[in-house]
Amino acid sequence: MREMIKMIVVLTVLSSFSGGLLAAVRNKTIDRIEVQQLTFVKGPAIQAILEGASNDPIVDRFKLEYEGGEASFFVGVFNGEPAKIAFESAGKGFGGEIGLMVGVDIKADKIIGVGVTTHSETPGVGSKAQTDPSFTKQFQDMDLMSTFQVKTDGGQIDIITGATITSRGVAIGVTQAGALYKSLKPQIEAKLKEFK
Amino acid sequence: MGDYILLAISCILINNILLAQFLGNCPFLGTSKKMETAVGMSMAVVFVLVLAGVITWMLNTFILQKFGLEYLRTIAFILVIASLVQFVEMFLKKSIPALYAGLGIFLPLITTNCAVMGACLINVNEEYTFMQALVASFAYAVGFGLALILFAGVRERILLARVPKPLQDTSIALVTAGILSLTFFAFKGMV
Amino acid sequence: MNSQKKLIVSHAPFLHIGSGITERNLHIIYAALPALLLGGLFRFGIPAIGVVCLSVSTAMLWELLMNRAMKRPVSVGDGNAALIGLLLAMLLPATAPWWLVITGTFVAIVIGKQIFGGIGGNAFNPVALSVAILMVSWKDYFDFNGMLMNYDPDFIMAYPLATLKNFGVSGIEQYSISDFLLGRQSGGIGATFGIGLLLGGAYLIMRGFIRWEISIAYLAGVFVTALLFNLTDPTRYADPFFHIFTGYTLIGAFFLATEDSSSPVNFIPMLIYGAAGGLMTILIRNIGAYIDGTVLAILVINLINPLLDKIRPKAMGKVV
Amino acid sequence: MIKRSFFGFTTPRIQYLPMPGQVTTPAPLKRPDNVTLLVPCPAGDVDDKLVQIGDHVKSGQKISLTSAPGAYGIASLSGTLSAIDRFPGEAGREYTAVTITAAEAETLDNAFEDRSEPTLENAAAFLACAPGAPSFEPFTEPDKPIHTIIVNGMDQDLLVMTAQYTLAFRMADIQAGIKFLKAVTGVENIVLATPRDAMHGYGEIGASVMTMDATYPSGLPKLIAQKVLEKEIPNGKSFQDMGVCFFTAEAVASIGRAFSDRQIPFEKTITFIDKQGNRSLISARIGTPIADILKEYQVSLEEKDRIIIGGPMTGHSIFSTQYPVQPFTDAILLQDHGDIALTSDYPCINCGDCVRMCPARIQVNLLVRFLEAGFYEEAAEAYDLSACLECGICSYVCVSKIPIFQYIRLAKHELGRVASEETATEEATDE
Amino acid sequence: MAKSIAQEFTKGLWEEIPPFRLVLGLCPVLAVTKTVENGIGMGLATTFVLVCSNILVSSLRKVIPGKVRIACFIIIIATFVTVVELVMQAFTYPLFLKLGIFIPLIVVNCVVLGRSEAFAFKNGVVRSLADGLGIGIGFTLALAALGAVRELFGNGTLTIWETPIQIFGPAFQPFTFMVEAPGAFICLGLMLCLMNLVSSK
Ligand SMILES: Cc1cc2nc3c(=O)[nH]c(=O)nc-3n(C[C@H](O)[C@H](O)[C@H](O)COP(=O)(O)O)c2cc1C
Ligand SMILES: Cc1cc2nc3c(=O)[nH]c(=O)nc-3n(C[C@H](O)[C@H](O)[C@H](O)COP(=O)(O)O)c2cc1C
Ligand SMILES: Cc1cc2nc3c(=O)[nH]c(=O)nc-3n(C[C@H](O)[C@H](O)[C@H](O)COP(=O)(O)O)c2cc1C
Ligand SMILES: Cc1cc2nc3c(=O)[nH]c(=O)nc-3n(C[C@H](O)[C@H](O)[C@H](O)CO)c2cc1C
Ligand code: SF4
Ligand code: SF4
Ligand code: SF4
Ligand code: SF4
Ligand code: FES
Repeated sequence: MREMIKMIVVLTVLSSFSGGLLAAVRNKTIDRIEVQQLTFVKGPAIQAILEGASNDPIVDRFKLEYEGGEASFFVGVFNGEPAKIAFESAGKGFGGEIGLMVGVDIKADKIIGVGVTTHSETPGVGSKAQTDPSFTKQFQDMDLMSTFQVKTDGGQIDIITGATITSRGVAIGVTQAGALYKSLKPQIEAKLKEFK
Repeated sequence: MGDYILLAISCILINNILLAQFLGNCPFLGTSKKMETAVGMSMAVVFVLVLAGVITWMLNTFILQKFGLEYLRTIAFILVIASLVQFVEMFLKKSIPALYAGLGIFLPLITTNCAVMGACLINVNEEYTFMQALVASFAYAVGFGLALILFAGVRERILLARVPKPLQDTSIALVTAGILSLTFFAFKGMV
Repeated sequence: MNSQKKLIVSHAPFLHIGSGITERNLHIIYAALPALLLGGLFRFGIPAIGVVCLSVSTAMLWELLMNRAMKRPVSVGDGNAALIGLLLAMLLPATAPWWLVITGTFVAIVIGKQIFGGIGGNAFNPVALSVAILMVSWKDYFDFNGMLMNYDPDFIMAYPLATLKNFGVSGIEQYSISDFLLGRQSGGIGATFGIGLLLGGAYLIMRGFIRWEISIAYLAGVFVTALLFNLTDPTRYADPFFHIFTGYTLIGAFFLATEDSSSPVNFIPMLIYGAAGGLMTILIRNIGAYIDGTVLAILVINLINPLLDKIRPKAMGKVV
Repeated sequence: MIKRSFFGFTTPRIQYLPMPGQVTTPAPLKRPDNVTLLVPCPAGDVDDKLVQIGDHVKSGQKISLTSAPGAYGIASLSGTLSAIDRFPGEAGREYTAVTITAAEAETLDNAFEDRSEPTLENAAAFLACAPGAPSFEPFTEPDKPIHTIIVNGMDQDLLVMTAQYTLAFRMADIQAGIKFLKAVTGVENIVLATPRDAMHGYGEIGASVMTMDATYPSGLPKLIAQKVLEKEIPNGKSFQDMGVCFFTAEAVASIGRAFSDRQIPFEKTITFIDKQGNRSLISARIGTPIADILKEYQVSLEEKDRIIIGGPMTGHSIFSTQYPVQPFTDAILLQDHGDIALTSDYPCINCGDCVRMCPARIQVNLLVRFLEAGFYEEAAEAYDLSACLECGICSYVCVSKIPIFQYIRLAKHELGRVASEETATEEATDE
Repeated sequence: MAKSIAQEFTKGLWEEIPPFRLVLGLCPVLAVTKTVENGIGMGLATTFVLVCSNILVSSLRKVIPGKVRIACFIIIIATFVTVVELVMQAFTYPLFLKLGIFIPLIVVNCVVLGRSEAFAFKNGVVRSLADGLGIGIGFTLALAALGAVRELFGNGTLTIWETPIQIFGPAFQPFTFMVEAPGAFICLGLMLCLMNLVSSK
């Protein structure tokens, strides 16, 4: 019996120590981890899209809630104006979800760039969506509010050879980004005003 | 249904847990000297991995994610797996002694086997649905068994070859495992 | 019980049929010559001769170095190293750079053969292993289209299997089987000349240096699998004859799959082994990632060989 | 001999060579100066009340070394016992070598005349050393009764023609032998195994005739027994367990001659094969040193030549020309040092030739790996070592020239030794 | 029996260097050694866990009941693994991404659990510290060496910290097999052979 109690006590104490330590470390690191994730996972795409911005878009970000979720918006300041933003979207690809970063010029509602952040497509086939810029370049300067479809489906986007599903996923993702943008535009503009 | 079959094939052959993901190598080298132990270990892994995959998936979805405790995933998973193995061991000993006699010595090895923990983590990282997690866990375990049994066959052969002294045993086994892994390249791109 | 003359005391039997390893290897080399000389060296010229010489000589050199390093009797003379070098060269493009050849023979002799204890110990075909490793590392040399720049022949020099992979069946209509048989195609130095390989294979089978069951089952496996694919969708999958006479199929059937140490010896296992090899070859070509699946398919069947060995006739008087 | 044919995809058939037409009677050897009888008992056990150096013996006289029933030899020469020595035989067996130096005159012993009733006791007590070495031991075990006697008219090995000669020219003796065998043993079912091409009318011989294929190794006892019994003999079972027992044709002829002439025969028919491969038949007294035969045939031995007792596939080579002719010495084969088949140190290359040829369907390619590594128990358990007929074909065809047959005999020998040691310790602990 | 503290430390560098001598903890060794940097990172992370858990286990060894010791070890190890996970995410995120699930898998690395069980539970704090540090650094060295060989031949570069250094010049076409999965096995096998050769001399 004594041994039993000792076992329980030791295990409890150890677990609380563990829980306490981890909670403490977690609290200390949580913000940094988020920044790091943004910098290294989404950072490259954001940097590419908002190239030439005078601020650090990863620092200057805000969140907006919408039905069923929350989205982060990264602000790019050009010529002193917070004129362009980048935000996330996703489409379903061949190997799973394709994370997208879509950049838009607020004034014209035109796409300034699309980048793939995360994916699990086949290397050398679907992965070209991320590595081969000529595919995502097609979206540039198009109206974000329009519907994007690959040519196989009767749309305007050329597919990546051998990766129709990936291409379709990206097109759908960008279309969804347009829908989100449309629904949140008022709030975005409000936030940007605050930003100034 | 077709999706699940593709997932299974991919987990067994293309993303083979041992040869492509590098998980579970210690038992791979440790239990492949004899065909008998290889078969025993394979069965034990199938048994535990499927259970562990399902339980950790539920733990992650219904508890950790719900309460924002994902950072405790590692500690939670290892405790679940360790207790699960204990439990399975006790259960088998009591109710299916014949199976226990076969699997018994392999069960404790599995607690500290990367394959089980790794497969559970992959299930969660890939954000699989419950069914996908179930299929993937089973397929990973089958892939583990397949590789282990094929490897044991080749190792039994090599045991009798005139392998130079410094290469004997683990060293030549690793080289062979490399060739085995190369062989699985044949299945690349098939799914 | 003393005797004036020293007699030899040894064990039965006191006769031997007269076969030998050196003889065996030499005959396999002879069998490879038609395809090599007429199909390879004649067509691809000086660079091909260079590759063959380098390959054979370095293979023998590695063998010698390993014999020395392992303090074993020198086994270069048995011809196996030369054979491995020759077969490797026959699979390489004529434009292979020198370092590719040397790396190839190193892998084949040292990793593939010697560290497993030399001849007879290897569980995998050393040549197939070596080519697979080279192919994984330097893919471009094995689509053979790199040779296009160096030659200006009167036939289509694009590698048929690469064309098939990239352009589908519509791309391969320009080729003809008779060209393949006459060696009028691109490919490994000794792998293009269909008639030569068939002759060599027939010689080996007739003389009993290879087990015919394996070669025939392999070719049958290729044929049937390719036919099934072809029947399901003739616009995507090429016909079986195309698959048999291009790429490494023939050299694989007669010279690679039949390697002694890594293949089974009983009848049913030989049939399964060969057929599985043919099946894998076509699977890789038609739905896999690689242009030619032969060498990887052979490694796959090498891998299942120990399990196939468990299928065997019941020994006389065995009590079960 | 049979070399690899040009066309290798069929398995080579190894044929027993028929006896050349001109051979009719074996050439008798001239009387030796001394003979050496090998008696199966350790030299230390010799009872000097029964036998001593200096004793005079007559030809055909029984020389008992101990009171045990089997420990005797039959003098094949009249003279004086000049030496009684230890003689280490094959496979660790112990013999005692009894040497008789010839006296001037040849006198015949007549002890057997009084005991020539065809009974089992008489046969066992006098005929065990007759040419062909008939063994009556199987009939002394009541719990394992013998129901079939097989008279083996097949030569055990290639080139040998002793049995062929006996069948062709001593049919009357065989016939008489069969009659006496029935009387001695009480077994009615007697089968004569003959080569296919020896199938000519024997008339009524008192035994059924079974013809065997003329392809090696069909003359090995196990294959004959299986054909007679029409089933495979399970591994680990002896002929005795299956109720069969073997006599060579010559042994049966000896029995026939002994009981009809009331005299124990001691002239052995031997196939003599010289270095050029010429085969002849000789008739020599049991115990004659091989050196005498070599001298008579004017054979000159070179350094590193080989003398083989038995045939080329299964015989034993010997180290001394003083080795005597024994009751079972069917053949003496000389081999020039130039023709000696070399063995090599190469590993098995898995060519499969041995597997295709093995009459016992053994996976020799796998078996040999275990034997080389010394894993005899695994070899026996998983790779059917015990099924081996000891025909030697696997070694004969092996591309790597591995001494497989030697490994097999060694492995069986070792396993037998271990097993007998185990039973010995078990018995010791039981007591 | 009685080894000095220094010996406890140095034994991990050669005599008992994992994974060569103790054939344990192979998975990270094979999986993350595509570059030197990955190898070192993985090694240091493991060392951290090894040292911390060794210290804690040895200081608590009188308190922990024998029956539940494995459970206690696992809790302790898992705690430190999680600390490393969080810290690496916060400070060396790219490295964390490359090492992937092998960081959380330190928890099942038998080298770590093995040292707790075989050494720390039976020895004092200072000895356990020396032992953990020695084994950890040995492990790091092994990973770095394997990483160096594979990266050099497989990519023609060496990466110590973030930027790869070209070694063979631009004309070099790398032997990519070496950075693929099979290359890892074969390379480790041959290094083990080399190691056996050296120590048999
Ligand atoms: C697990 C772990 C691994 C580390 N690996 C390395 C390394 O491989 N190379 C290195 O220079 N520093 C390494 N460090 C040291 C930290 O990265 C260093 O404190 C950090 O880089 C400093 O932060 P900063 O450069 O972001 O300002 C490692 C630290 C930890 C905890
Ligand atoms: C063991 C050894 C391996 C070598 N491996 C390579 C190699 O893989 N790649 C390479 O370019 N050079 C290798 N070299 C050769 C030298 O690095 C050579 O100076 C360098 O490659 C220059 O050759 P290049 O000018 O023809 O490129 C190796 C040298 C040795 C001794
Ligand atoms: C043993 C050895 C191995 C070599 N392996 C390679 C190699 O794998 N890849 C490579 O590009 N060069 C390799 N070389 C490099 C050559 O020395 C040289 O770099 C190459 O011929 C450059 O020629 P290229 O520019 O025509 O490719 C190797 C050299 C040696 C001595
Ligand atoms: C048709 C044939 C092909 C062979 N191919 C190979 C080969 O690819 N690699 C090899 O090491 N040996 C090869 N060998 C040699 C064989 O495995 C064995 O080592 C030799 O036959 C021994 O004399 C081949 C043998 C034959 C009969
Ligand atoms: S205990 Fe298990 S995980 Fe650890 S080394 Fe052994 S097999 Fe690998
Ligand atoms: S052949 Fe075998 S059984 Fe005969 S003596 Fe030699 S070792 Fe002994
Ligand atoms: S000696 Fe060889 S061939 Fe003859 S039965 Fe035995 S194993 Fe088979
Ligand atoms: S014949 Fe010799 S080399 Fe060929 S498989 Fe048999 S044992 Fe091996
Ligand atoms: S490290 Fe041991 S199984 Fe992965």
